[in-house]
Amino acid sequence: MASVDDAGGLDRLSGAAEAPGERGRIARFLEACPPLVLFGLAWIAAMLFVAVFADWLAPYKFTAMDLRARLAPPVFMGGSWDHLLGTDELGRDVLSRLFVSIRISLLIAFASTLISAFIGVVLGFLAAHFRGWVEQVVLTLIDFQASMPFMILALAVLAFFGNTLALFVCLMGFYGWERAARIARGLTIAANQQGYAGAVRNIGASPFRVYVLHVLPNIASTLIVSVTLTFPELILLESGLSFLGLGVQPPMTSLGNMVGYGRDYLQTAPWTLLAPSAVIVLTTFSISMVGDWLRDRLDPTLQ
Amino acid sequence: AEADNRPTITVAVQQVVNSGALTPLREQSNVGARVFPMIYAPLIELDRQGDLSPQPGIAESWRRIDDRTIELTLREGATFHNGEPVTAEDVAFSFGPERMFGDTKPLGVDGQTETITADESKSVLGAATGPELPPEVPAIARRLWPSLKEVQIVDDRTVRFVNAVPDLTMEGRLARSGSSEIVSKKAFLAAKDWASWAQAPVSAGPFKVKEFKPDNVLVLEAHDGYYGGKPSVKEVRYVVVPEVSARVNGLLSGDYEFVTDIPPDQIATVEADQKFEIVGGPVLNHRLIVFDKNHPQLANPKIRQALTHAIDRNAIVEALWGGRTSVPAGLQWEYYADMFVDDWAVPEYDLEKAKQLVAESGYDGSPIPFRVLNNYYTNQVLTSQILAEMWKEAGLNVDLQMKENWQQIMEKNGDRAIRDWSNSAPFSDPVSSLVNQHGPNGVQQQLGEWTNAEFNTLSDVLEKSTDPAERKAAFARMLEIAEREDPAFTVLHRNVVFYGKPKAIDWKWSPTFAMDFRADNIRMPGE
Amino acid sequence: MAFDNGRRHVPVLHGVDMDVRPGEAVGIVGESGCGKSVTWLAVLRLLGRRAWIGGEVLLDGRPIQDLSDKAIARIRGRRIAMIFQDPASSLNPVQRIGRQLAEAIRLHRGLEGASVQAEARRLLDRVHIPDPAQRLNAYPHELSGGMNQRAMIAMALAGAPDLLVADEPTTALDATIQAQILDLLQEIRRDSGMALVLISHDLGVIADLCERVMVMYAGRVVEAAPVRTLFDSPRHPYTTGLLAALPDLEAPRRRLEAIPGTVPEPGHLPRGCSFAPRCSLADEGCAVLHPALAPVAPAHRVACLATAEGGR
Amino acid sequence: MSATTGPRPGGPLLEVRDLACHFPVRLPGRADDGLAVRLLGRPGVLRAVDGVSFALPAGRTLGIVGESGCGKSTTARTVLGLQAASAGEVRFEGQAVTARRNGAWRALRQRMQMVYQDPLGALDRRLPALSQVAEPLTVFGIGASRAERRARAAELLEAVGLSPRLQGRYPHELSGGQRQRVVLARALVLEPSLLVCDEPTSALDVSIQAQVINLLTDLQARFGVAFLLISHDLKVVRQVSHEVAVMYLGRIVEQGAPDDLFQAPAHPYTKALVSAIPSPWRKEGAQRIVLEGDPPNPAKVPSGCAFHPRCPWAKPVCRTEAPVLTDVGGGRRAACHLLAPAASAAA
Amino acid sequence: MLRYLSLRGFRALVTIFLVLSFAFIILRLSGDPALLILSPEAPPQAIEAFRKGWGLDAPLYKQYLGYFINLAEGNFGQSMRDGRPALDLVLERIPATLAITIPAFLLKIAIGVPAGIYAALNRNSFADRAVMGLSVAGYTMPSFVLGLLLVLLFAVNLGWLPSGGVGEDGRLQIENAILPVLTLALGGAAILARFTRSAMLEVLGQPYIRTASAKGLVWRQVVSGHALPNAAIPTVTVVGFMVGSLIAGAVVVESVFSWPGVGRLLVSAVANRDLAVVQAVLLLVAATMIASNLTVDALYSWIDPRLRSGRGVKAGG
Ligand SMILES: Nc1ncnc2c1ncn2[C@@H]1O[C@H](COP(=O)(O)OP(=O)(O)OP(=O)(O)O)[C@@H](O)[C@H]1O
Ligand SMILES: Nc1ncnc2c1ncn2[C@@H]1O[C@H](COP(=O)(O)OP(=O)(O)OP(=O)(O)O)[C@@H](O)[C@H]1O
Ligand SMILES: [Mg+2]
Ligand SMILES: [Mg+2]
Repeated sequence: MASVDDAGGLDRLSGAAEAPGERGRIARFLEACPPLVLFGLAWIAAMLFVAVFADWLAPYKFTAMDLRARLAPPVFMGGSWDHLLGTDELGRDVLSRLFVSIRISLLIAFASTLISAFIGVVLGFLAAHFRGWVEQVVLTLIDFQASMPFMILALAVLAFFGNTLALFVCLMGFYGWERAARIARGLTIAANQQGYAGAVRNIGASPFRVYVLHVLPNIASTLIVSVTLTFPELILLESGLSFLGLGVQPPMTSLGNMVGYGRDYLQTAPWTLLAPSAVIVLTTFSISMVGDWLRDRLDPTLQ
Repeated sequence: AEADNRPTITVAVQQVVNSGALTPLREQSNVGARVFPMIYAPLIELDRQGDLSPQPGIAESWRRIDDRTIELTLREGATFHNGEPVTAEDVAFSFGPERMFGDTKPLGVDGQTETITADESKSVLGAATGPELPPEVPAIARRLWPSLKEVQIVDDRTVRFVNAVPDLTMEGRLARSGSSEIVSKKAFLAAKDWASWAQAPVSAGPFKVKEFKPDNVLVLEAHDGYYGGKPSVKEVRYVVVPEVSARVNGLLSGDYEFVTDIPPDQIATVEADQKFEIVGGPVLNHRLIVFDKNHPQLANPKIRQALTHAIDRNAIVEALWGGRTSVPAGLQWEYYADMFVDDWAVPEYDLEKAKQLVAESGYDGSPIPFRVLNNYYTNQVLTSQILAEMWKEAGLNVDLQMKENWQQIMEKNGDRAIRDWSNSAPFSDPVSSLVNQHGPNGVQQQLGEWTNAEFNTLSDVLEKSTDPAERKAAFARMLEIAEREDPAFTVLHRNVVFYGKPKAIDWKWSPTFAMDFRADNIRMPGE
Repeated sequence: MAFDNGRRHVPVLHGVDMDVRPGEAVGIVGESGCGKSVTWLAVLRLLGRRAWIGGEVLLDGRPIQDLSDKAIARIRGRRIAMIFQDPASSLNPVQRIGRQLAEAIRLHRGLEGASVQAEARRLLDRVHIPDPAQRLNAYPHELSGGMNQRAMIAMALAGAPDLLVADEPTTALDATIQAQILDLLQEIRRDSGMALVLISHDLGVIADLCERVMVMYAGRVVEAAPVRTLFDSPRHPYTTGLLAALPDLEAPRRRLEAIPGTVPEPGHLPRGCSFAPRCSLADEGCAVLHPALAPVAPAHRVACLATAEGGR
Repeated sequence: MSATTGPRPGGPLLEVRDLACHFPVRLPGRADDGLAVRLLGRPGVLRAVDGVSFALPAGRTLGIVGESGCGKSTTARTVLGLQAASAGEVRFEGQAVTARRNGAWRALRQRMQMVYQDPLGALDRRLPALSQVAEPLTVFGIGASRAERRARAAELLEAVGLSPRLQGRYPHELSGGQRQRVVLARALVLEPSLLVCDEPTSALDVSIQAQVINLLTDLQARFGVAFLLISHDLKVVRQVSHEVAVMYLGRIVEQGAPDDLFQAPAHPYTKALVSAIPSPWRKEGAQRIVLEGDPPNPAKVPSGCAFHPRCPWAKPVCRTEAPVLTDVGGGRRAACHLLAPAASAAA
Repeated sequence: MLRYLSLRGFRALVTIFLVLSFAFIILRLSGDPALLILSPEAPPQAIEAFRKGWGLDAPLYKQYLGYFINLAEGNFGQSMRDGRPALDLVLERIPATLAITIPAFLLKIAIGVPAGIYAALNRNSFADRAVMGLSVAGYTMPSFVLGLLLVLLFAVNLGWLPSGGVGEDGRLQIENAILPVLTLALGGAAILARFTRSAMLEVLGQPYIRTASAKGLVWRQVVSGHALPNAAIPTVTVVGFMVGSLIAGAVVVESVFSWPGVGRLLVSAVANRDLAVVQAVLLLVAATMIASNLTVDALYSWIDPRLRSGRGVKAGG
């Protein structure tokens, strides 16, 4: 998108052109990473940090409950410093739970997003490479996935294999693959028909080489955009599934889970809901910011 | 005709009926129990808002003929929703094979033990059609009336209930909600099929079904010919509002007159507005934790005892229920009256004792699964998390497992150890609860979770004996076995129902789950 | 008409001076990326809102660079029309040719109804599209490149402009089709007396059609002269280079002399003469001094320190 | 060029005989067709290449010129075995070339390579030049290590005139001529004996075009590669070719040495083509022959001589009879009724 | 064309068959409707009887064949909850669902497309950032939270609109539909705005836009006459996906607003393993999905004549 916009292109050039000296370096940096992207990167880094060190950062154990201090308000709403973000309906520290939730949700969302992109890309490549009936089968699978409510898929997996985190991640990996598959197929067919992919194949390169080393990096930018959409959808999907008894379940916690159980306390104790919601919104925002930016960065023609 | 300016009320419920049929013979649930008394007229009813004592219904009076027979005299002037009078023939029909028992035989006749014979001739997915009963109806009916042999018509206003075996609980069973409802024979036989009858049953209760859309809405219309007095509301609309917050918000914004199933944490939200209040309290239902003594970790009764002692029930009652309920004296209710065991209580909260029991048992710390449904019971998920923490305190490694449905909860796959349950006392005798649910034919034993030879012998005594003292002794001993010695379950607290309503509406709740909208129990503002 | 514009901000053009007289055919040549197109896009303010344009554009002696968007829109198409390089992508792919043509006709001729269609047909006929009535219903992708280019020309003619800027009208086309298009432009110019600016990097094309040529390099006009003068005695080393790089059909075969190096990127121009790094004649002076466009002969101006002096 | 894999002594490197390449297509149905035909279209055959024969000796250049759509690229693709031929045969170093993508096909890639019209499209935008050139070596497992392969690639890039400074750049950071050099280097790194160049300069502007043309000549001199050069720019073809074939609608209509052919074109189409080329040095009197109309649709080849609807000199026989490629003297061959011995005197 | 259509038709049938078979197997194997429909307190005999009555004790393959044989005869089976024909149950709910999903669908377009266009036309401006920021917030906000907030504001505090339900007498009423429609629309509009914006940016960079300006059209005419029709092509794809969720995609909103739609029916039917009902819903969902795919393709070629002649490859999702 950025590439086609004249004005944007001019802006970029101009920044570089009239940028001598120290100020220029800052300007150049800001121009390469606009503040919002910086924020996004920082936020994602913070989330990753929290995810990794959740146990160590959390002031309390996330299951530790204090039935006498239920629904205590956070500090900024007049609560005590004992519980920075207040407590939930069982008197558990919201901050500690938030940290653990971030870990779980990010794990699920990241891993599942990767799986879904992987499945989609592989199937998309297969369809584009073989065309013919293979393509028809993949297209049928895509239709199938699109018309099958995810709830039933979830039911299928969890009913037969039980509800473990690893399995749940795999299950969520089935979400949104059809979008990646469509994109991969379309772009790959185009690349095969004209351009670089055909050229590399005609050099005598194996299909694997063509797809993995050439086509994949080239369609990555479009895939990234799709991934930035899949990511928040996965977080929301997870919260939806926990309600059907299919998602992350207590005593474990996740962002979606916190939002879901917190919804009954919207009026009495909004912090139980707002803290995880804010994390979801900010993380998604950061991801789409960074995703768009990365897309432009990854494309050498746009720099 | 003269304009009917009686008010209409809207009740937001979590669900009208689970099964999609408006009949207790299919729907044995607490939600069903809320609406059925408004549709159906029973022979005997309870003083719902009072002391739960038996009161005349369609039956004006009744008397024992012998330990197997009761004779009831029917009230004069009771009419069905279609305007026709209630006759002895309708009563007999209501308890006859066409409506209740199908081709099942009463227990105790000719040594009959198996009451159900399945009909093999049905097509693969064929449903019951015509007036034919769905097969589960006779099964449920036999559960309610295991040994009822027949209902004899003595005269136009007199019927006799004849049991196959001696049974002291017949009056109780008659008064039980959901088991002595009278339906119109004519209307039943005229129905296209059972399913359509179950959508719009014709009985003689205060209201008649006007419209029913499962999972959506049930509209009841006043039955002006009701024998207990013309209802003061024209229509009751039960709308299904599954989300708690939606019910609360609907009440606050004036969309509903009543909302049900309000969790205690929402009380403050509702009562923050001066115009509204929450009413309600303990009902005839206890929340239990049920054990599977075949699970390797629970085989040792000491572990189960430790589990029962590690629970601080009062803390749960305080934290989750705002002190609006209490911990009962084990699996019994005060309205058992003479059968109530006074000096009984649930195992006391004693962490040290629990730890000691765990130590004595040689428990190796391996996980004990605890299967939980997602808030099937109010506060279920919260309670189970509290329990898990409390058990951890006592050194018991309880592993919370959220399940999607009851089947997964009940499934016997070696991994079943602890689960949630509740227990009702549909009539005022321990047979209705302890024997029915935990006795040899009760669900717990049928599922293979627990059994105890002495307990089972005593169950038989409780069911068959006609000597009150012997029965009471048996009951006390059974409680001791099932709650202390070889725990089958442990009682957590009384279950509670909370209704939200405007203060201006004068209405009394009932501990029976029923919502009573008859003229004498509701007064709208301005009346 | 006189133009004087320059674009800094993005240093793409560096003070381009050129003028086109009514009815005249001017060719603009130069390597790809030297700013041929941008110059004219800047004149018509088609570069997007945030392109910074400086300098002055005079149309009939009146400055038009500060006109409102509305006013400039009235100039576009009616006074100055422009046709673009790649006809297939410059036509709206989802509209029929007829509709795109009719839009221009309505806009500039104020015609309505059936007369629009008639006029559209006439214009297609004028650009020698066979079976014009039927082509009106075709979509751009259904037509060949040559036909699309003709449709573009027809569209430009709809406003009967005083000046037609043809931006590389034949680059994407075959030699035979190219010949047809060039013929067509010639014919139109003869018939209507409009001025023509032909942008190309192929000197052959320019030679065929134009009276005067301007050679651009890196955002500047480096040489301006009548066609024959330029080809017979080019003065700027860049022009010489361009001519030497052109293979010919008839002359004896010789090794082509490519200009070494590449066009400097805009924004990273060398100090002094931008062509200096690639120039065989360059000396130290060229590396620091900006040559200005100076007349070396009547109607022949060159911006080169080395040859301008040599010529004197 | 390694001696072991050189052409058979005596035989040409590449021999193409009666090559044809037809595509099944659906033509739009007409109003008088049935519904199914109108929906489905009429089945038709698109004769992209229709009986082309030529031979190319090692180390020489054959230029193929012709309008867009006349089948130049299809010929090239079929020659390389990227496209199955409908008829005829292609022999490369005496071996038949097929389009079956097996080991032999892949091995053949080492010996014959292709260069495309659009260098930017043929390069992976995300790899720097050097990596792209080293890639064929990796594919064929040539060279012991990555470093060695890169060294060879760098060497070749240097040979095509791309300085080390530019070798690490991405395609979009290179000029058109530089890109085309990268593509050439990628094709040459395997030391093929045949290089098919499909319009290698049409996307470039004049001065860069000159660079590439010079490069091609230099490369041929240095490596002895044979070129099959496809273009519709006669000036370019003349500059590099040893022999030229003019194609029209899937057939060769004239063939001969470039200088003669362009000095005195025999076939009317060649005449028109030659006259249409703009040149600053055109003699004043030279009249341009402007052909009317567009190139015809290869799916609807006119009867007789395919060129007759556009030919200013068409005779009745042209309408009915397809001329064959015959020797018209001076080492030139042409397919035209007007050049039949009787008429040739006039020309 | 015919070949293409028949291929599409065949694929549609295969898809529906796969969906139904998959759901059949999953539902049958993952739970016993008898236990779920009759309450857990129901006596084992009743459960046994129920299973026999519904043929649930037959081998799975027999049930499976039976289902498809019935289906072939046009019999969708009956709900095990109340014995009513499954198709009736579903069709009865369709109007309510469509009553919110269709207006929401239109609203999504009405909000999302102009917002996206506006953002694209004012790229990098404050308005653009605001629209895109809101868009992220819009599609990351769980719809139950959004719904709740709307209810708190418009029903509880302001008292302008009802908090849920379909309205008196069970007839659909406009004021009851407003909040659910809004809730559904805002999230979708956010996504649509994002897609429209990028499609629009893509188009604005195309040469024909410049041509249109050069013709003398003012910017407004260029945008409406040339940019929009071209930007519609990628936008239609996204809109097409949204059509697929018209039938059963409003589950959450339906429960937040106690709206008796198909989504809730599906959830409860799945929870009860009420196969016939689930299948009837799935059939409709799959059919809508397929129909929307076909429509999207038809729209493509309507909007973009380039796709009419050949079978062009559309890239992207
Ligand atoms: N919108 C823009 N943003 C940034 N740079 C631009 C823009 N448009 C053009 N340029 C730059 O301006 C320079 C001149 O471009 P212009 O299109 O005028 O070249 P040209 O002489 O027409 O070349 P060609 O023969 O390839 O058409 C080029 O370096 C180009 O990269
Ligand atoms: N795979 C194919 N299927 C159908 N038609 C094809 C196919 N490939 C080429 N054609 C057709 O064959 C004809 C010759 O195409 P080809 O690409 O060989 O022409 P060309 O001479 O290389 O033209 P250009 O100069 O434009 O590259 C064209 O009409 C083209 O549309
Ligand atoms: Mg240009
Ligand atoms: Mg070609």
